Amino acid sequence: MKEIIKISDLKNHLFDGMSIMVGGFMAIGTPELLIDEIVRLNVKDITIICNDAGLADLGVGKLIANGQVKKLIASHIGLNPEAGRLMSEGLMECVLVPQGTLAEQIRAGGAGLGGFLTPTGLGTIVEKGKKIIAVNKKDFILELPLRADLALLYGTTVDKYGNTNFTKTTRNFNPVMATATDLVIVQARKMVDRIDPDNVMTPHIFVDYIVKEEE
Amino acid sequence: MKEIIKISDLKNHLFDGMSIMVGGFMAIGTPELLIDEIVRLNVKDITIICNDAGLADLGVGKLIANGQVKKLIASHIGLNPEAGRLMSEGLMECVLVPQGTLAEQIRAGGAGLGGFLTPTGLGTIVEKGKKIIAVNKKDFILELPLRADLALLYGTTVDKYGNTNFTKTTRNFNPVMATATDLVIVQARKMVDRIDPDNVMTPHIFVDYIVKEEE
Amino acid sequence: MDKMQIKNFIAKRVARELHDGDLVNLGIGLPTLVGNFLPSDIHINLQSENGLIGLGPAPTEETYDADITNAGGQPVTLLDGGMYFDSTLSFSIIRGGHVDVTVLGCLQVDQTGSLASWIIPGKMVPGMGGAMDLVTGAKKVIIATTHTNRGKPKILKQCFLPLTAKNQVNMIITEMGVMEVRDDGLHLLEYNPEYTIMEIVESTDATLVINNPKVMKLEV
Amino acid sequence: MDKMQIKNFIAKRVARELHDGDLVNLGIGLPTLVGNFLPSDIHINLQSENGLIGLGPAPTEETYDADITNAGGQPVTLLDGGMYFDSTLSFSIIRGGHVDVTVLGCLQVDQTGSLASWIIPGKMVPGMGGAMDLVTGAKKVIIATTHTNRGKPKILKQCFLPLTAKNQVNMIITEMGVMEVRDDGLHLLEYNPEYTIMEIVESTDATLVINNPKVMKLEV
Repeated sequence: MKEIIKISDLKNHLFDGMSIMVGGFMAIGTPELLIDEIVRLNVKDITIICNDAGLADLGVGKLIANGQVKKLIASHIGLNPEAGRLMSEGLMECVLVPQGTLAEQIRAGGAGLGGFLTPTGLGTIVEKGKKIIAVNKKDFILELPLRADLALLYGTTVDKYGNTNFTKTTRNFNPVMATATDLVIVQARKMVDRIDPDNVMTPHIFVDYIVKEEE
Repeated sequence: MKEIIKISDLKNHLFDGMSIMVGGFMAIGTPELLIDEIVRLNVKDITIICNDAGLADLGVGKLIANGQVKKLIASHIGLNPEAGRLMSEGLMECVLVPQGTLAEQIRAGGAGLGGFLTPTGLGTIVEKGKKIIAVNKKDFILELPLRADLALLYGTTVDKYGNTNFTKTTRNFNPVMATATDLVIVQARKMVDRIDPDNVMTPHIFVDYIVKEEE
Repeated sequence: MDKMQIKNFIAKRVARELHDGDLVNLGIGLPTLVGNFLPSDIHINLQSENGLIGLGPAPTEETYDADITNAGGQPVTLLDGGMYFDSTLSFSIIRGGHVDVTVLGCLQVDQTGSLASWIIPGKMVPGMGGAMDLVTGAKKVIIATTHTNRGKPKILKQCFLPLTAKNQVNMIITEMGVMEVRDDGLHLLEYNPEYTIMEIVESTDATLVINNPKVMKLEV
Repeated sequence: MDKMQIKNFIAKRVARELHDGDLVNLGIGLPTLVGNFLPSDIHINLQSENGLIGLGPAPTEETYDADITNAGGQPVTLLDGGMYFDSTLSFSIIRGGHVDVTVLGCLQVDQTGSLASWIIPGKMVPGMGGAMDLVTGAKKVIIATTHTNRGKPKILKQCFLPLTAKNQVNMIITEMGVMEVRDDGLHLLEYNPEYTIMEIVESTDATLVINNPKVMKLEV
C-alpha cells in the first residue's frame, strides 16, 4: 500500500532552489493541484524541467507567472508569452532542448546511463559547447543525463500499490520522469484497487506519495 | 489491416548470412513456429541476436543445434551446453554482452542513437577494445547500437491492425527488437479485433507480417 | 490564386508524395492541410509527437475528449487502430527513422538541404519542440512553403538564420514548383505553368539545376 | 552446521539487511533462500530481471502459468501489486539505481569490493546475464557465500579470475562473519562465535580490519 498524503503535506517535500520535473505536454497530463500548492507556498528559485512552459494560467506557466522559476529546461515555450518575456529580459534562465533529446536525457538520468549520442542538433546551435563523437564516420552529439529532486506526475489511474497509468495523450513525459528524480509525487485522478499487471505504465517502486484529486 | 502470411511464406524473407533478432528469454516469448520453419529451410550462416542461447531443443537452441548459426550475440548461454561446445571449439562465434547493455544496444539501434554510455562492464573484459568516456569525472563505456535484417517476435495478442502485445514475462526483448530491424514478423498466439489504444506495447507501424499460430 | 488557394495547391502536391501505409508527421499550419488531399485508396498513419499514431480530425461536441490532443495542445481524435505512447517511444519512432515522411514549413531552406525554421533573431524564440528530431530522423523531409515571403526568397544558397537541421531536407514544394535536394544541387523537377521558368529562377536565391522539368498539373 | 544449515544461516543473516519496501534482486542458489527468513512485518519487492516485480513462490499445479517465469526460466508466480515490463525498463530499473539491494554468490570477492563470479578459466563460459548490470547498478551489493571453497579462500586481497564488476561490492556475508567494504579496507563487523577470530583470519586471504566486531547471533 502506497502512502496517500494530503495536498497540504506537499510542503514537507519542497525547498527553495530545488529542481522539479513536471509531467505534461502543453499542460495535458500536468498535475494542476500540485502546481497550485507550490504557487500557494511560493517556493523560490525553482529549476523546472518540463516539455514546455505551459500556458499563462495552466501547468508550469502558473509557477513562471508567479516568478518562482529561476531556470526552465524545456523544448518549447511558444504558447506562454510571459515565459518568452522573462527569458528575453534575463529574468528567467531558459535552456531550450530538442524534444527527443529532452526525453532521452531524462531517460538516461533514470536508467543510469552517462549519456547518449544523438544526431539531433548537429550543425545547429544545439551542439554548442558539447562533445561531438564520430561512430562509423558519422558524427553525433554527446548529450548528458538529466535528474531532479522531485517529479510531479499526473496519474489518471493509480492503484492502491502505487502503480500508475496515464490515459491517452496525458502520458507524454510522465512515465520517464518517474524514473529520474529522488522523489516522485503523483496526483491521482482516480484510485482503483488494481491495475492489470500487464498494463502498468509506471511500476509502484517509482512512486513515493499519492495525492488524491477528489479531496 | 496488417498482412497475414502463411508460415510457408517465411522463405521469401530469409537469406543465407542474414542477421536475425529473436524475442524471448530462455525461450519464454520465443516464436517457436518461425524458428522451426527456419530450421526446415536450413538457412545458413545466420547471426542471431537473442538474450540467450535457448535450450538444446527450444528457441534459438534449435538453430544452433542444426548448425545454422555462424555468430551468436547473447547475454547468457549457460542452459544450452551445445552452444558452449560450439563456442569453445570455435565453430560458432559467440559475443557475450551484459543483458542490460544488450537491451540498450538494440534500443539505440531502433531509436536512431549512435551509442550510449554505461558503467556496466567497467574494469572487466567487457570494456576491451571499447572507448572509455569520462562524464563529470566518472568513467563510462561507449556501447554502440545493434540492428539486424529481421526480427522474429512472439505476440500473445495481435489485433487486425498489427498492434501487438506480449503477456507476462513473454514480453522481455520482444518490443525493443520490433524497433531495430528492417523487417518484423510476429507469430500471433491469438488474434483480436482491437487492443485498447492505451495498452498497445508494439504499435502496428513496427510490424510487417503476422503468422497466425492456429493455422 | 489567393493565399488559401496557394496553400491548398501546395498541400495537394505534397499529398502525392505520400504512399499507402506511410507513417507521416505533419507540422502545424500549411502541412496540416495535406491530409485533406489524399486519394481515397491511400491510407496513411499520422503521428503526433506528443504521443499517438492514428491522428484523426478535430472532434465534434460528441467525440470531444480533453485527454486527446495534438502536439499543439489542440483537441483531436484517434482513428481505429491508433494507439498512444510516451515521449521516449515517440522520439524513438521519430529519430529512429520510422517516420516515412515529415512535412514542415520554413523560414529559409537552402540548396544543401539545410533548414531554418525556429528562430527569427530579435523576435521571441518559441523553442524547437520536436522539429529538430523530426527533420533529422524522418526518412523523407518535405518543406511545404510559399516560394517567397512577401517577395523575399525563402529558398537560398545558404540559410543565414539559425538552423533547425543541416543537410536533411529532401524536397521543397511551393506554388511555383517541386525541387529535390541531390548531391549535385537543387533540382527543379516540376514547375507550375502559371509561372515562367525565369520567374521561378528570379524568385529563388539558390542555384537551381533545371533539366527538362515536368509540368505540375493540379486543379486548384 | 551441515551444508544446508550453513546456507540457511547465511541467508538468515542477509535477510536482516533488508528493509520494508526495499526493491531486491536475489541471484540464483543461496541468495534465493533469503526470502524464507524475512520477519513477517517486513515486506520487500522482489525483482526478476527478465521482467517483473512482485516475484512470488513457485506455483502449485493450480496456479501454474507457463507465461510467468523467473530469470532462470523457471515457473514462478506474481504477488498482488506486482507487474510485468520489458527488458529495457527492467535494466533501467537495475542500472538506474532503483534496486535497493542485490544479493549474489561469488567465485571470488576482494577487499576492494571487486567481484569475480562468471568465468572459471578452462570451463564453459555461461555468460554474465544480468549480473554485471546488477552489481554495477544496485544501491547495495551483498555477496552471500560460504567463506571458503573446500578450504580455499574466496575472499582475497585481489580477485584473479575475470571480474564481474570492479569496486562495487558493499558487504560480504558468510557463515563466519559479516564484512563491509569501506574506503580504508574490509571491516569485519560481526563474527560467528563458532569460529575464533584467528580461524576467520586464516580462512581469509584479504586484509581484515578488525575493530571490536560484534557477535553474529542467529539460531541455525
